[in-house]
Amino acid sequence: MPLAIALILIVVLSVLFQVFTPWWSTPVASNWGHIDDTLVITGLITGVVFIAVNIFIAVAIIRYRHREGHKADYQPENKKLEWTLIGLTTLGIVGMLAPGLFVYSEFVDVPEEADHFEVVGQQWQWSFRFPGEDGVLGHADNRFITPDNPFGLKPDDPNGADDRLVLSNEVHLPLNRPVKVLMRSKDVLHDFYVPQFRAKMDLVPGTVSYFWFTPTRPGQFEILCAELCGVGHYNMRGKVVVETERAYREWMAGLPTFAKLQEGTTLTDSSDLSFEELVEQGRQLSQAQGCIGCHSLDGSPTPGPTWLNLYGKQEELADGSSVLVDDGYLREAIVNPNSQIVKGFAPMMPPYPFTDVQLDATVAFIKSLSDKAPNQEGDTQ
Amino acid sequence: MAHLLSEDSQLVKDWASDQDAFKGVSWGKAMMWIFLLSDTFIFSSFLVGYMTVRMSVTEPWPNASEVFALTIAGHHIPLILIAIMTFILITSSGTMAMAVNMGYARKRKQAARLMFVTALLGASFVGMQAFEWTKLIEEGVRPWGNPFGAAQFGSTFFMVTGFHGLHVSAGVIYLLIVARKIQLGHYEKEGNYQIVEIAGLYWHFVDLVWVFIFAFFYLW
Amino acid sequence: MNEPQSFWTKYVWSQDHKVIAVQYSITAIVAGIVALVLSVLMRMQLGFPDSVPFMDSEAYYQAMTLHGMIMVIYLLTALFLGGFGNYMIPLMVGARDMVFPYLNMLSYWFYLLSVIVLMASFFVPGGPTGAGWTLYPPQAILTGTPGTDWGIITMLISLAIFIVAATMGGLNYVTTVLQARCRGMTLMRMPLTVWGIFVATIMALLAFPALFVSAVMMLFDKLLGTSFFMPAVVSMGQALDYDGGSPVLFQHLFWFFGHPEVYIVALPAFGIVSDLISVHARKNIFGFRMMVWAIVFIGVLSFVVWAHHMYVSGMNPYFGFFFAITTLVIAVPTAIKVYNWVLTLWRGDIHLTVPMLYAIAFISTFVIGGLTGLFLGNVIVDIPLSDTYFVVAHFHMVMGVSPILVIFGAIYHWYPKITGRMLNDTIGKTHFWITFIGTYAIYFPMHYLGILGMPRRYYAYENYEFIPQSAHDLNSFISAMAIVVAVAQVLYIYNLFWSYWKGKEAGPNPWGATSLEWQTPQTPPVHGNWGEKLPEVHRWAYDYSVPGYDEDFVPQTQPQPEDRPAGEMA
Amino acid sequence: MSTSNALGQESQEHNTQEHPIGLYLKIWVLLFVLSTLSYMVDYMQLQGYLRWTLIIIFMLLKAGLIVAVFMHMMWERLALIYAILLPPLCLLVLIGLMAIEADYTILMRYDFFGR
Ligand code: HEA
Ligand code: HEA
Ligand code: HEC
Ligand code: CUA
Ligand SMILES: [Cu+2]
Repeated sequence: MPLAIALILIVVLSVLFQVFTPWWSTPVASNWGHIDDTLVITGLITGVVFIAVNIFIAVAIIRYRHREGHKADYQPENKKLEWTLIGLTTLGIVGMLAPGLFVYSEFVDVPEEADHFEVVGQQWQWSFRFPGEDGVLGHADNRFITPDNPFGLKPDDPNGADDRLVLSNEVHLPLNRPVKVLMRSKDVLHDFYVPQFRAKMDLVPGTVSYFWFTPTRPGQFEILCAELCGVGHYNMRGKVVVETERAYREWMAGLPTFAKLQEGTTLTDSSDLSFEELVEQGRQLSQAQGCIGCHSLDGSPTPGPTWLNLYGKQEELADGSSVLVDDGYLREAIVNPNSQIVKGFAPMMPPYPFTDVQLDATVAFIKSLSDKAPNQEGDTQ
Repeated sequence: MAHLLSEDSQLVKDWASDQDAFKGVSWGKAMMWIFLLSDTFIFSSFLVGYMTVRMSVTEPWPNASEVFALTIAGHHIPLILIAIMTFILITSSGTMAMAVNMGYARKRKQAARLMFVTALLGASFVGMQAFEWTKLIEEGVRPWGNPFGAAQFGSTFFMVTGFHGLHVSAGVIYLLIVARKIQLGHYEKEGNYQIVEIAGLYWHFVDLVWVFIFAFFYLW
Repeated sequence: MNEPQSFWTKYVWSQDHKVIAVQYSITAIVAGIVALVLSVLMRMQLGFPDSVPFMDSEAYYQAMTLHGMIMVIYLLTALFLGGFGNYMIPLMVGARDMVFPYLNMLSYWFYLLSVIVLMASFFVPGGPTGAGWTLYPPQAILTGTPGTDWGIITMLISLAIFIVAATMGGLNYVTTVLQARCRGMTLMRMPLTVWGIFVATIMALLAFPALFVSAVMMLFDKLLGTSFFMPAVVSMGQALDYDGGSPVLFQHLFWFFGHPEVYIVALPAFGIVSDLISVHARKNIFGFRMMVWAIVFIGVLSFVVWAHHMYVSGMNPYFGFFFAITTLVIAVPTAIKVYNWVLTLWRGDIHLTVPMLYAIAFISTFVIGGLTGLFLGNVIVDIPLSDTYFVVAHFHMVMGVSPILVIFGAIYHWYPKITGRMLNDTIGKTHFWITFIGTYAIYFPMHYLGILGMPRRYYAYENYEFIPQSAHDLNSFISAMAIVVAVAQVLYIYNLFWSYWKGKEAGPNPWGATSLEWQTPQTPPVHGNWGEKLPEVHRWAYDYSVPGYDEDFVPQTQPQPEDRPAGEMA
Repeated sequence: MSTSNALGQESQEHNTQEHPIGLYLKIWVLLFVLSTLSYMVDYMQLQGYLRWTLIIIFMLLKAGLIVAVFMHMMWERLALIYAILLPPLCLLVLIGLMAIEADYTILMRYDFFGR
């Protein structure tokens, strides 16, 4: 008897929960509102079954619980009843599946006019690539990746020269334009997931996956990684900014092309530069290399320690010791980050095989963010 | 087809009967069949892995016919070693079938002798495989790469033939043990030589797998 | 038959299926408790971040991986097949033992070895693997994931050993069911418990090979540098020597095993629960034939639905159509089972004994878990939900709660046969209520976190704008409930011990059940089970409340009266 | 394994698989011929669909002979034959789908990584 009450309570409470829940899908920001509709249809059909089965059990318990002298019926089977139920179930299934498959066929069928861009994943950051004026992405493969060519573009492919590269985890998209997302990974599986867009897909090294959507709401949306990719998985963040066509064009114009990036990577010898110039180089470099995806410049919490006031501070390490943050420490932390782990952080920073010049610039940039840094007379060594 | 499922077809009767579903099949033999079914899935999974990997690599696949060619007495003969190995294994299947027959005919001595021959042929198969491995390794084929093309050629080769080779080696030992026991008359009391047939099932299965490996790995 | 004498031959190196069953069960439960503790540690971190000092993200992923793996393979599979399969099959089909007792014993020792190797991975350098129980490459063997040096190797080796053990046991179970039944025991007179375990074992024999092969191939990738699953990658700025392999191939092989695997742990539960319901409702199971065919169809179909775990894996997207259809088709035979369970209750004489409580709770939790499976099977609905807490809620309801409830009920039901004593009802009921209500409280709200978009396998959810504070609070609530439920399991364990010495004497057939295991000459049954003469079966296992009999049950061994044709059911 | 009998494998009438030696010899010869033929496919350097068809035909014939005669399948009762031959059918689904999948992968690779 308490069990019957419990079952009825479960039904009542679940229905109430469903009606009043504050935890529901984030408002949709793409054309995939249909996905929400299929979810609701499925929810309705299964909800009815859930309620029916539980109530049926509760009633059975109440009516047929054991009483003295009561005996159960003997009824091995009832073919007609069973086939009726099978028929009803099949109906229910078709009711869910048919709209589902219909929407899915839209999902896999990319419209002709869709633009495309590429998402590249690596432990634990995002980067992006847009086709240049020619509208074609150059061939790219992990085999071609070098420090100067972080996307692994095929060097002799003419289509690649004008490709625009985004070496940070923030990407912009124009409003109301269908776009095909091509996905590729440098190391392990990742999954490009923006809850508001509904769609998601794994990034698989060694092949390219895709999906398409149309952003329908301007704003900033968080990119999450939805496939376990190691210790930093939960912190593999990014940002999509959906904006007007014009703002998007402007943003795009500011992106370096592959050809330009290749020319520009050779920094001039640091001894010829003023400290300010060096800091500027470092700023660009850390934007381009994606450092600021994990290190904030203003003290806000991010996967890695903030760079604000980092220089000159006494850093506590995971092994309990502490160390003064100076030039040497910073250089070591960049080239070989896992040799000393900062307390409270996961060993998730990839090593960056920077040249001396690049290190000088980055360290200068970090220094410029600290008020504890020695006066800025440009002594980098 | 319809008569197969009718009430009194042998199939339905067997499945609907009490005590045993496979009439007249001993426990050991039933179990061996089920084991072989499971083993089929193992080898099939290996071969599916091989197929997928081979179809999806961009490097060219080495030409097996050339890689496994031998130069004998000045003649360059493609795949010759594999052909010989195939013939040996088939021969051993033949002798094994004879042994089973002798077992049922209660010809104890002959059965044991034929099983020894089978085991010997099996051992020589393994020996030739060892030779083939050595040759390839000398030519620079490694699990992680080879001079002829796609690295997966070496990986699948060592994996698939290695696994088959293990099966053959296990079979040789199994045959030797059973043959020895027969020679010593262990099964005389019960007068039941099904054990030979069971060993035979396993041995023929190993041959069967080779048929597929021969076709898909060497000839394809 | 000469009885084995010494303690060692009787309880340790025993070839008696009943002793092996108990060995299997105890080992599995101990492993399960380890996994339970790991789940509590995980929940602590999720609900109350940073409350467990050593729980950094590495430790979290290691705990999560081992939790999932132990629960699915080393607890459920081993307990249902090795534990219940071993105990029940020979008794229920009227055999003296498994057909090859020595092999059966080896099976247990290999299983124990696999558990030891698994537990050893906690202590190897680098700790156990943290790649998720699905062990997807490349991350499973590349730096950046915990346990990529020794952890993954011990894990793969342990799995391989487990597969050997499961194969040795499985061959025995299948052969015993097919070839060693007693006189009169046709397949259609076997209790559904045997049917469930039988079909699950066949599936195990056919599905584990795919796991074995993928484990071998991954070991080669790791140890020999082959590239089966490894394309060219640049890991942590380092270009590796791998080239040309396909990570998606691993996923296909894994799920070709993995999906049947989830039914391997579900079908025995289906079978057992059918018997519990029938016995305690004093009524024949409704639509027995349909139940048997449903089990068989589910078994067959589960080999062609595997890629529903891969809708967002980057596989050929057109596969979605095929797999969505096959997946939802499985709901039909499963629905039949649910209907027949509830229709068995209808017009029954429902004794709300403790096993019955667990059994009914199973139906409720299984239905909600199965229905959420339909969301995930319907490919387009899966796309937003995949890899979120919705999936976690789905599989815990359907696998983490419902079969576990069946295990509790089944142990309660058969404990008197195994030990000769009843379990304590008060403790049993207390445990039941906490577990049943508690697990609902844990997993029902969890679905909504998934719909909200919270991804699974996240160590922490700091500073995500789309996650409101209320969701964090809900997470804390879930954790609190999880801890309560986990602690309540002590009651059950305590009951197992206490009743072994102090429980009420049970007698041979305390529940008034018809199937053969209750008709043994001794309780607990001795070696050889049946004394001088094997039993002879005259009817199906569900003759409850048959009109014209005084008792409300007729044992399978009781001959049919002259005037009645040989039973309603074959 | 001998304990199995002690535990009572009660009344098992064994069907004996005794068949004329001549049949075995014929199959044996046939297997040799088929193997030679498939070897010739390679030796003659046949290519394309002809090669693949011939390989498959000879392979299936050989496999069939081994299973049917050497493994005595053709004399077993239908219950056993079906129990063993039906389950591998689901492997065909795996093989077919994996072939499609591999094809898809290589296309993607050519498209995006270049040749
Ligand atoms: C015991 C284990 C078990 C069982 C029985 C099931 C049963 C089902 N599962 Fe589940 N599943 C898992 C264990 C299980 N699952 C696990 C462990 C995972 C996660 C693995 C991981 O990634 O770690 C998973 C994940 C999983 C996914 C992948 C999700 C993702 O990762 O994106 C999918 C997708 O299709 C799925 C579907 C289903 C379906 C359709 C069923 C069906 O069989 C359910 C059928 C039952 C019913 C439908 C209820 C009864 C029916 C009725 C009462 C009548 C209904 C009537 C109408 C609808 C009209 N499951
Ligand atoms: C049978 C399977 C099973 C069971 C019982 C459980 C039980 C529990 N699980 Fe687990 N879980 C999995 C299988 C299971 N889980 C799997 C496969 C994963 C995926 C791993 C991965 O992603 O790789 C997972 C992942 C997983 C996650 C997600 C982690 C993440 O994605 O980051 C969480 C989080 O809350 C969780 C929590 C719990 C809790 C709180 C319990 C319980 O504590 C719930 C309450 C307790 C009970 C219902 C009693 C259980 C009793 C026993 C275990 C044995 C004792 C037996 C006897 C006494 C006879 N589990
Ligand atoms: C994926 C995230 C990630 C990226 C990208 C990343 N880092 Fe880090 N970084 C971390 C984490 C986490 C730590 C703290 C753990 C440690 O010490 O390794 C860290 C630590 C550091 C430290 C030491 C900070 C301290 O508090 O002592 C420096 C310096 C640093 N990173 C520089 C860089 C530079 C320069 C780049 C880019 C070229 C970069 N990081 C890119 C995650 C990242
Ligand atoms: Cu990238 Cu998870
Ligand atoms: Cu599944």
